[in-house]
Amino acid sequence: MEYTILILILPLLSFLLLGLAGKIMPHKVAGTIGTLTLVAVTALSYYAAIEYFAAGRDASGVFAETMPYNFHWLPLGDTLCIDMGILISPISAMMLIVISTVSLMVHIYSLGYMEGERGFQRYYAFLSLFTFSMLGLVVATNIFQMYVFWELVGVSSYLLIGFYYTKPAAIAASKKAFIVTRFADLFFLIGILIYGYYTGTYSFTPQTDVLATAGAVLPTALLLMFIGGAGKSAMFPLHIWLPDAMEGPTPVSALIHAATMVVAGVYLVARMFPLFIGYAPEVLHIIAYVGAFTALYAAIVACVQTDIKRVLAFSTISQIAFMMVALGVCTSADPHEGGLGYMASMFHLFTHAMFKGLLFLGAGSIIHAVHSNEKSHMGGLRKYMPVTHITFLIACLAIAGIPPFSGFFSKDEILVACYNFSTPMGVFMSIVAAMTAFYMFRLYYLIFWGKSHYEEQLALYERGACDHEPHKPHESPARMTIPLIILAAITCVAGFIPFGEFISSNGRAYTIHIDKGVATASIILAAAGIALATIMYMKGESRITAKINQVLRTPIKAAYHRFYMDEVWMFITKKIIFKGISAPIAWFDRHIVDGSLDLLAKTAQKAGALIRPMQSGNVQTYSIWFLAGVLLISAILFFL
Amino acid sequence: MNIPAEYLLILSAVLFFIGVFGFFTRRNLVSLLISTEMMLNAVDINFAVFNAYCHPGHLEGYIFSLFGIGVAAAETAVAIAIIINVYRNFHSIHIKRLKNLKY
Amino acid sequence: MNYIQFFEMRPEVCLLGIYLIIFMYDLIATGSSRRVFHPLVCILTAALVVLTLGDRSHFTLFGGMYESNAIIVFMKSLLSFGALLVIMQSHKWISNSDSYHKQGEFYVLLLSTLVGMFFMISARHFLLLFIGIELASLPLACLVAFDKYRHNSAEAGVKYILSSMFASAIMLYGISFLYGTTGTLYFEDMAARMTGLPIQIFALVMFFAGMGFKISLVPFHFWTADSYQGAPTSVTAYLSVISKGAAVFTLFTVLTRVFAPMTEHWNLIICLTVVASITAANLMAIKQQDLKRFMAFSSISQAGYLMLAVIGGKATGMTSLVYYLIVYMVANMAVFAIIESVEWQIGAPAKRANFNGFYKSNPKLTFIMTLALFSLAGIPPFAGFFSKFFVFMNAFSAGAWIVVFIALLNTVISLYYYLLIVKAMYMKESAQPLERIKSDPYTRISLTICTVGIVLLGVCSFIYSGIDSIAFGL
Amino acid sequence: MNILVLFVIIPLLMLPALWGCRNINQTRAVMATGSVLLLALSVYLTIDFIAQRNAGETAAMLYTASVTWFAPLNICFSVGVDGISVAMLLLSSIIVFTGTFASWRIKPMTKEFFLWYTLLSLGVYGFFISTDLFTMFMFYETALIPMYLLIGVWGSGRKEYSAMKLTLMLMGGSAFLLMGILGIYFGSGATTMNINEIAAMDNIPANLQYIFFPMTFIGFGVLGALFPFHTWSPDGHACAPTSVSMLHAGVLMKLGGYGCFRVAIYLLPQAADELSWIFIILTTISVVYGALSAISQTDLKYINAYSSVSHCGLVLFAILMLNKTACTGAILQMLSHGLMTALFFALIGMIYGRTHTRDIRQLRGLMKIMPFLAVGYVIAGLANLGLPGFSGFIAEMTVFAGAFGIDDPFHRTVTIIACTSIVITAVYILRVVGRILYGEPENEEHKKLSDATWDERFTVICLIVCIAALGIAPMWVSNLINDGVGNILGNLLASH
Amino acid sequence: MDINLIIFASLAFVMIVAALFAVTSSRIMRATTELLFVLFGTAGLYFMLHYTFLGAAQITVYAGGIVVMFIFVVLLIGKGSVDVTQTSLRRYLAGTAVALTGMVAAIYLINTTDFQAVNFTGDGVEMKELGMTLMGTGKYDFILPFEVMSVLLLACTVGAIMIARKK
Repeated sequence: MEYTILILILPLLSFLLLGLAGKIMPHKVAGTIGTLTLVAVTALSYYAAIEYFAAGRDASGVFAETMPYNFHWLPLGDTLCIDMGILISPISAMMLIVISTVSLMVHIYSLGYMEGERGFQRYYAFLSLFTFSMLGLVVATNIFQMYVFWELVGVSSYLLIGFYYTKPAAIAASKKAFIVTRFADLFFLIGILIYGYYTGTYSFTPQTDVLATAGAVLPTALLLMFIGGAGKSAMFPLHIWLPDAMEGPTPVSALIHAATMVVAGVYLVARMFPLFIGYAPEVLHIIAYVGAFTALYAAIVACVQTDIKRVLAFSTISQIAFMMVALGVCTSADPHEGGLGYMASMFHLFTHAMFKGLLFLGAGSIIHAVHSNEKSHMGGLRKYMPVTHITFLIACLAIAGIPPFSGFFSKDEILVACYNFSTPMGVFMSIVAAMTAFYMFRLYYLIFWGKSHYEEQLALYERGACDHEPHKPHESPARMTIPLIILAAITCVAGFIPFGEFISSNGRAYTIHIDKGVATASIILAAAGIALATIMYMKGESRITAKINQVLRTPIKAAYHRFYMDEVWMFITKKIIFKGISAPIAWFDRHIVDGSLDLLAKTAQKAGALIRPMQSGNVQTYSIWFLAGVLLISAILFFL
Repeated sequence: MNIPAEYLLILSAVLFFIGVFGFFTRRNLVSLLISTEMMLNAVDINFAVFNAYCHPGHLEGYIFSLFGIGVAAAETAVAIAIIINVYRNFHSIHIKRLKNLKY
Repeated sequence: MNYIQFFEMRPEVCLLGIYLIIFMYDLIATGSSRRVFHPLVCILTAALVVLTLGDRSHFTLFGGMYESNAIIVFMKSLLSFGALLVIMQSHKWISNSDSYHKQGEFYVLLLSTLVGMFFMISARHFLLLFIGIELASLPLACLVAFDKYRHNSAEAGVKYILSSMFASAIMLYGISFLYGTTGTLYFEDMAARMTGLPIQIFALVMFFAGMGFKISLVPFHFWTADSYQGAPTSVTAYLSVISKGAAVFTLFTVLTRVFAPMTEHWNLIICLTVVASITAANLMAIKQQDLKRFMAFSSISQAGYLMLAVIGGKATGMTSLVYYLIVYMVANMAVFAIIESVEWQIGAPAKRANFNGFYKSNPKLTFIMTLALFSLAGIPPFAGFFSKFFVFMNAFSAGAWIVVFIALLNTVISLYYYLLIVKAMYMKESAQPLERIKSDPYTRISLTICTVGIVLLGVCSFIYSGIDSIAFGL
Repeated sequence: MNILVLFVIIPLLMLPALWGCRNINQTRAVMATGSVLLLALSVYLTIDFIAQRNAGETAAMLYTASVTWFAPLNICFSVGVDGISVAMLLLSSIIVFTGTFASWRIKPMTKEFFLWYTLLSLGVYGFFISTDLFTMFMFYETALIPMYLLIGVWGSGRKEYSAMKLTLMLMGGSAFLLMGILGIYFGSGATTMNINEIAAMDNIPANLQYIFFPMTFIGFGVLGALFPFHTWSPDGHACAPTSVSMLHAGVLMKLGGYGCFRVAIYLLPQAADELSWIFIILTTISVVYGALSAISQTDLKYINAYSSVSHCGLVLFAILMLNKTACTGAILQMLSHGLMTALFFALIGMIYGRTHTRDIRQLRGLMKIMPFLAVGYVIAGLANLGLPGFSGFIAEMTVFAGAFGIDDPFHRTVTIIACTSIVITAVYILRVVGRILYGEPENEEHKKLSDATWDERFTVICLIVCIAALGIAPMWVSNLINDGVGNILGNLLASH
Repeated sequence: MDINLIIFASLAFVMIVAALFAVTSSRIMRATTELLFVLFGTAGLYFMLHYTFLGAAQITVYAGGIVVMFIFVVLLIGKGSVDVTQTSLRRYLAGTAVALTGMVAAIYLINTTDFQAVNFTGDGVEMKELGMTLMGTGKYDFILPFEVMSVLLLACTVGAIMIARKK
């Protein structure tokens, strides 16, 4: 499978080409280059995945990992070495498909969405860079390669979030995203260092005997790595960057902050799953609890946000938390014995990538139409944007877990895994799932139903109360709707993929079967959520809604402000780090460290001034000193 | 002669340091010069005494004294010339006046 | 009565011959023939440098009172060379109307001191040494007071002569005790009878003080600043380099020849005075505005570094001492030549502020000045670096670690004040910048020699090796 | 003729050539020729060195030659290189080369500028090729002093104060250093000042090592911006002209690290082993403290200077870990920091040359005004914060991996503390990037400014290419320096 | 009681008293005269040591030459020759202290040192011996210092004249 190298090289070349020569290219050419590259990458990815899975299982009944490339990149001492290479395994093949698909959709979509934007070529260059990095991450042959691409992903995300570099919010958001994830990466790095030191390798599959001796520190290492993953995957409290990251162009949000980069953390845990399950099951449970809390937190916050992309962002956090929970609740490597969560998580990752990508692209389409992110500028759009409306609805149904859409299947597996772990966990996650349905449909209604903001404005304009004619929402061009339709189609059918056949915790085939009880319960809960949303938001904001808002004023306000996590972040950065640590250190440096040197210089000057009077100009004084010197030296010689 | 050598040496030491004292405390350049002469004179006594009492075999101390007198004369001549020059410039040979150069 | 011995003292005889020629010429020559006086003196002195260098054999004369060997001969040649530089640089000053009629005296006095120094460093008997020292310092007093109608010169002269007499008296007093306890004034005999009595130690200190006065070591240095500042610039240059160099060399000889049994004691004295000299002089130098006064303090601190070479009294020390002297000579002479040029330009003592913006008008002089100052500060690749390094090596090998360390820290301060001048020349702006200085050919030649020396002395190691091959130690 | 000597001879010939130049074009021609020659020479040296190594040459130093200089004092002019010096020579030539172009339009007194600049580079080259303590020290000081004039005359801001401070502090450091060198020479009782021979004897008594190791280390450490002797660096860098900042931060500060490694660690292994903890604490402070200070600076050069403190602290930190990986990392970090910081200073200089301010509060939206420089700045920033693909990453990773290879709580703790610097670095880099490059230009004056000229573009591109080359293909450099590191740590590791 | 001792004691007394007057008298002329007493006293000591030539030289050179020069300069300068104002008290005290310390140290050292004085023979020095010593070239002969001395005197003469003469 040597051709897989092209999967990495093509986007890189595209990035270099667009990055270096982009300035002199017309927009169309740049867009075409980027998109065509992605088409090729996608084709190669699919081909690789198909070839890989078609090759069948080996004697032990698993899909053998293959490593078409692996070379020493940087030696770290005599034994350790950072390798670079390509590793094809079931999950990486799956990720190749996810990434290339969503990325291709985003590339196509952006042709329309970003049309005429300043820096169009740069945009495509960054997209290529991101795709390269993300693909490199998933095919990493070892943890350090993963870290290398992990960082690259972080940077490309930074560049893309800050794409509108003249917008202060975008600048702040990009900075925040980078720094928060970087902070998490620090732990990742330390984890890697511990891991590398004790296992003597950075490979994912160290020697068993080494592992036995390193066993004691492995949980620490893995926990630290998880913190790194939590940063990228926006687990509480490191999630704060993700909502802000919506300042980037919407297709970027779709690609990075919904489908691919944010699941890197999940992928990391999945990658290291054999080690987690074998040596650090307790860390997995920590992951589960963190995930569960994050899921709930994000769901609550999502219920009250007004910016549609923010809602989607929190929903993403919540859904990724689902995946984390699914991984965390695993208690063994056997899918039949408590290892179901692994498969469920990967499955959800797959389906979520599709429908969340769809949701973001849909949202992009809407924003493209109304030029605003705020729900107050929307409402009643279903008439104007039918394709967007339908595809958005499909995605909402999928995320809410309504069969036969893909989300139902994957979420169901997660819930089953949770119930297998413990009933409270199952119940808890079911409730979160219901909330998912609620806030997604709240969003849906607010956008597509209710009073049309455009019509209100038009009325105002006709009455002369408003001096410019409002912009009429319109359906997006085909370049944007076609990706929507494709993703919607995938969303519809993806649930029926026999996912367990390809991916499972121990690599052996696992047949998905739906737990009737859990499925029923979850459907009922989802329906209840949808119903509540329908009541509250279908016809604009009803009285009940107002009442509820009135009663729950304080919690809603808190939730709207995301429980003041950002204020805490600001406090930590601005007040503690900046004012509390950095500024005093800078002062200390200038005034104490440097000051003491200046003091030294001053002392010399002072001492000079002090001995100056000795040179009084009087010969007699000189002679007194002369003789005194003689006597003093003699005294020293005698008495020493 | 049975005067112990130490007596002579102490006498010369006293003279020497009286000269030193004068050099330290006088205010007039000529007085300073006088004090120096006294010091040099004391040194000459030392040489002569050492030669006579301790090492009479050769005339080293003796000759040293002799040359010491000559050198003192030469020094005095130069010093007096310079003092005269100072007087021409400053119209005083008071040491207090010589304070242009200091610190 | 072997009077033929006189003619074996070739350097002295040549010098005295030249001395007489000049003396006679001064008496005879009148009118236009006086105009060639200066070149004549220059040529004669240059000839002296060469003639002196000839005889390198080791011999003693007059019953061991006079000694000559290769390093002594070299040293004499070096001193003559320094005198040559001084004479060349003095051209402008000595041919101006105030001093023109005293030209002959200047040369005679200068050469007299040179005679004194020759005997100083060749002396192996305290009487000869003493007369040499006096001969080296009394005419110098006249030279310091040479500008008779300048207050400062007169004041400097009187301070110098009085201090000098006081110091001589103290030194003589010390010598008298040495004589008293050993019964001889010959170096070798005295060393053999040296027993380390307390009074001998006292005498050692007194003798050291007397020499320390000439070298201007703290606390025997106080006359230095005043005399340097007041003296005519050429004389200051002479005082700071040649007179000092001869004195250090003599001190080295006496300490190693006579006081060898008391090495520990004089090592300690040197350590104390070196630390005091370098530190005090550096601290004082920081605030100086008048360049000559500033150079006085600089020379005190340089004397401290010079004395580092004496510590231990080893042959390497002797080598590094002589080497240091050469290097110090060229650098210091360059600085003084430039100071003198500036003084002539402004007609007043040169202050540091006069050098503001010097680079703009006189790039070449600035460049030479920079090199010279860097060399003084011990910055590579200029010669001063090498000489400093070698004296440090010597002192370190003698175990004086702390002294070396203090001296090293002091190089920072010294660098600071040398850089102050560099800063003035390159970075400061001046309201009335100096005009372009047109140097006379003598100064130019001497500056060229100095510059070549500054650049090449360090790099050309054969000089050091050559000195080393003839150096002697304890 | 030994090829290494050319590194000294070429600048030496350039000096009189520059002195004789009559106009700016001649000066430029001399500089361009000289720096290209040096660059070519170092590239050739690198290739040839690698070829020789591949051919199985195992001697610790290659191209060795020795000419007795001061025979009575056992001082020789000995040259020789191992992989580390080859790498440093290459770095120096690159920086000198790019620095030449960065100061292509320097005014006034172009000739004099380049004269001192060449003297400075002479010192640097000489230092790296020397294997004799004396010549090493000589070149070390030769490299220091031209800084005074270069900053004082052609600098900006409080240039005189800064130049003086820098010079005096570095000279103070070299006072310690000289003590150390003398201590090594006399302590070993050697009849040579050749580093390799002294190391081979390895007989400096322990009690002397305890005295002279700190001296030597501090001596070099001052130049390596060791806390608390680093304060010359912010002021000095801030006031220096562009190419001088480049050369200083890029190469001169490396003299410190290189010297610590080549002299202090190599020759005084026992004390290095025993006393390293003191300096590890200091360097750890340097690393974090420098980065934290950088956060609240408002002057671009100060930010970068503090960043240099942090990065150079990491170099010393890594050296003190005394294991092969970390020390390899230290060398990589030197190379990497040299290139990155040179790039940074070049860019800052170019920006300053246009806007006449380096205050980040007054700069805004440069991405729109001067996209080339801004993009260069972003790349430099990303390289600085350790983005994979650029040199910073591999260096830092090697350092951390090496430092982590020592299994005791103290080393672990300091390593983790030092690791945090990568986050802090991100903070100050992004703060600046966000502040000055992004956003809408506010100052009307700035809107009229032009983007980079050809010589500036050339400088920036050269450096970026080097940084990326090192970052993408670290293997060859790592192999290049590996043998040298192993050799230097040989005495130390043997004693364990 | 030896007659010599009495002579010595009286000489010493005169010398010390004269010396003290010489360094304290406020009139220079008087001080010069007191110096003359000291110098004569010294000559007397030399005579006691049977160093007659030395004593003669002392009288002629010192008393006859130097003191005359002093008197000359004092007369030349005239009213400036009065040493009235005392030095500052601090310097006075410091000077006294240092001089006293020095004296005490010197006397103590002289007293504690055994100079191995052989018996004083009182032979005196014959003029011929002196002449041979001054003119001889061997060890313990002093022709060389003698010749150098001549250069010194010449140089000092030249210098002194140069300084002292008017234009």
